[in-house]
Amino acid sequence: MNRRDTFFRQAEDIPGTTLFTSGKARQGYWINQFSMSLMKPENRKKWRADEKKYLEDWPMTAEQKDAVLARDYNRLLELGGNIYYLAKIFSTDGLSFVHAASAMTGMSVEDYKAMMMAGGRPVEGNRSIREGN
Amino acid sequence: MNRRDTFFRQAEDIPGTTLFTSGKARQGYWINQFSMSLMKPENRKKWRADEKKYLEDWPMTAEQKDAVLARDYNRLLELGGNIYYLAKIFSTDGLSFVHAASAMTGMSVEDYKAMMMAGGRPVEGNRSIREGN
Amino acid sequence: MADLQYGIACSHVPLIGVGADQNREDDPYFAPIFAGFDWTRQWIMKPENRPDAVILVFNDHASAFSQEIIPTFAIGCADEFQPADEGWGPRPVPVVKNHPELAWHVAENLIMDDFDMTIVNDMPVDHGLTVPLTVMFNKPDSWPCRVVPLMVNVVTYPVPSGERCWKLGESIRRAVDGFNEDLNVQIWGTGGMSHQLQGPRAGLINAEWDRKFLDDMTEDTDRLRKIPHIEYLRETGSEGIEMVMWLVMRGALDPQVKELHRHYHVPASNTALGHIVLENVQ
Amino acid sequence: MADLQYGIACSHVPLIGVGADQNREDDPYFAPIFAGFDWTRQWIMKPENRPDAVILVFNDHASAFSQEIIPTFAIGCADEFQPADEGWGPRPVPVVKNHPELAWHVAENLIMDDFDMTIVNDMPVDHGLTVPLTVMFNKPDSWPCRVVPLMVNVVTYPVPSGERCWKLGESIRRAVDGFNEDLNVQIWGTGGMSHQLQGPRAGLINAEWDRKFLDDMTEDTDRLRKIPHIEYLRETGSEGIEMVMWLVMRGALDPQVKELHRHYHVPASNTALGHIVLENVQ
Ligand SMILES: [Fe+3]
Ligand SMILES: [Fe+3]
Repeated sequence: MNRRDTFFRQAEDIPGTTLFTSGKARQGYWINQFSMSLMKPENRKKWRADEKKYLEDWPMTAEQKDAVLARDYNRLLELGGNIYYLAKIFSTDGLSFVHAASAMTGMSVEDYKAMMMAGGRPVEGNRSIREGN
Repeated sequence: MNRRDTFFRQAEDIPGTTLFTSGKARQGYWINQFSMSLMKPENRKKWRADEKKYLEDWPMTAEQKDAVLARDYNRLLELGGNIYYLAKIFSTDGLSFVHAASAMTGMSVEDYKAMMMAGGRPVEGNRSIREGN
Repeated sequence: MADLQYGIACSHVPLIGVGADQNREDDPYFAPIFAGFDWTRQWIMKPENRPDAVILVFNDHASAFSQEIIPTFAIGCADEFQPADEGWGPRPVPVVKNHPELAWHVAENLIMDDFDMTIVNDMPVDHGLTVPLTVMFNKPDSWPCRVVPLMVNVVTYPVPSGERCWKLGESIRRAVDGFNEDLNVQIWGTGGMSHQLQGPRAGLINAEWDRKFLDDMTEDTDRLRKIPHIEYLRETGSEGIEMVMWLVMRGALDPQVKELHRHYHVPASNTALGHIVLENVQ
Repeated sequence: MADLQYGIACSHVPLIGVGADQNREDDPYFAPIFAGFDWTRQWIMKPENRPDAVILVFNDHASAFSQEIIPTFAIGCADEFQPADEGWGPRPVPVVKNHPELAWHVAENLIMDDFDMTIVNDMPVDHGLTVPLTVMFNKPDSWPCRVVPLMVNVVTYPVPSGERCWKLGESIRRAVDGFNEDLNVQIWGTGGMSHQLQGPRAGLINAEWDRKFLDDMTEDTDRLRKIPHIEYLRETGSEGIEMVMWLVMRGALDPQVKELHRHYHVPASNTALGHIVLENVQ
């Protein structure tokens, strides 16, 4: 197996982590382009006025659009969204990375913040699915 | 002298030739950006309707604007224009690279074409100002 | 596995596109230009030669890339690319369909091989890419193969060295050889040969130099890959530098290659038209 | 001649920018974050330390670059760069003034040294670049030095290897050493340290690994430059990969360096904040 395949195989073994590879980049191209459109104030205004209508202009799958409307960030990562792009969505919602991160971990914002104040999620047990370490 | 300086020094020794270096790129930034704007049909239309007015929107020097209006391509090369960008101007005029090249060499289009049909400008005598070869 | 046996080089003079688009192939001016592609047009459509995908090395001529952003090497990874409007409307040629899996595979391997590629998904393609397709494939309703566009900056200095371009070709070859799909891949290098489009020295042609360059594609590649920029500029005109893109093509082939076909004609517009078809010697 | 004696690294967490922009430096949450920069803020404004220009290595977070174009390494050559609107309006910080002569000089030398740079003239700069300026310089009306932005792709895979980043740093240093102007140049590497912003593993912090990374900036750079991507991802979270940008900085310094100052604090938002100031040992 070549370096590229080896690396991508190893990366898949990391729990709770989605690498933004070519496959994801192709699948999520329009999720990410849509997300970036929210960097312009005039687009944020249109988006806030009618989210569904705003999405009509973007060639995303129904599944991708639903995940955007539901702010289901884990699903969006699976469908090709990248977190720095998706950040434009939750920023437009007035939410921070801490809010989005809590949601993706399934924790309440308070619990997540407490975990961070206590030193963050430990690496022990979070390195490898296969090795369970 | 380092490789970069040596190369740029040598290039200056080639007769009748302007290398599109960083200095030129900085100086001619807006000549080239203006030229590229003519790739859009709607801009070509505006440009044809009133060239001077069209140029008002571009932060070019008076000298650069005059050279554009005069289609003085040798002057534009000196002022930072690059020939592939400038091509958008003469293409919009409906002229070809052969027309622009003739103009820059100071030859009539017919003489220039005849030179090309006869095998082009010989390299002999056109290599180096210093060496005269 | 993917297989790369053939490399093709050719000039990409805009006027050749005009000649084809206006059906003037039989005009006395154009006839000797197109005649030299007859062999290739026949050869390339034979089932055993027809590429499934071409890695097409070209340069953008201030069409997709303005001075806002100037990549040294960019590889197109989108599904398709539209012909650019270069000032008189887009050429009436088919849209260019990529092989995005191959493109991404090559891009990934190049980056892991220390080539600092720019990945590009939105890129109108100008005559640098479409004229080579026209001279090889004539006027089909759709191009008969997928095309992976690989753009090299030869406009804003400094441009990459011949040696760097050669090594890029070698790395492309390793990537193609490792692509896990039965695919007949060709690599094309475009641009050149001697020409100068700017200033009082415009119209420069150096047929002797060009012919030696064509010869040494088979006979002395060590010389070719070491040609310094200043030699291209002095000897072949300021736009002759485009020949570094031929070196990407040549670097992707085996050390030993056979010349299957050659065409050299002056003038095509301001340019010495060169064309060569090379095959790996097993 | 230009002189490069100091390298600085620091995280570029957006929340730190928010804290500064809202004057919340004394809040219990922010106080320990900013405290670690007091030393550097004093040190850097002393006449003998103040840089004339900083080569600021950062990554864009989907602000200037969309999926349309993804350069591996881009160097900003324009006269100035505007703070980006990342979704809540641009940060209220001064425009970033480049040193375009130095930027072009470095770009030219890098390309001639086989780095396939993308030159960029239009690039809004996001927190990756502006937060480091804030933590070092606080809130001046204009930044007290010129800034050459050097952007590294760490978002779309594959990203450049640590070793490639190190070598980029070495090449930057050679270019700066050859710049013919009396100029006090610093290089900054930004991003990191351990953090993951995505998925169920978000919030990962590995203080032990981070501290060893800080130690080995002076003690074992051979180890650092060989850390494979998979180790950053596993041990430091998916966004810990930003630490390859510290290696560009470190590669530009002498083999032997002295640690002048260090700051490490958890958390800043989702991130382990790291900061180090290094000086060449003559
Ligand atoms: Fe060309
Ligand atoms: Fe970051």
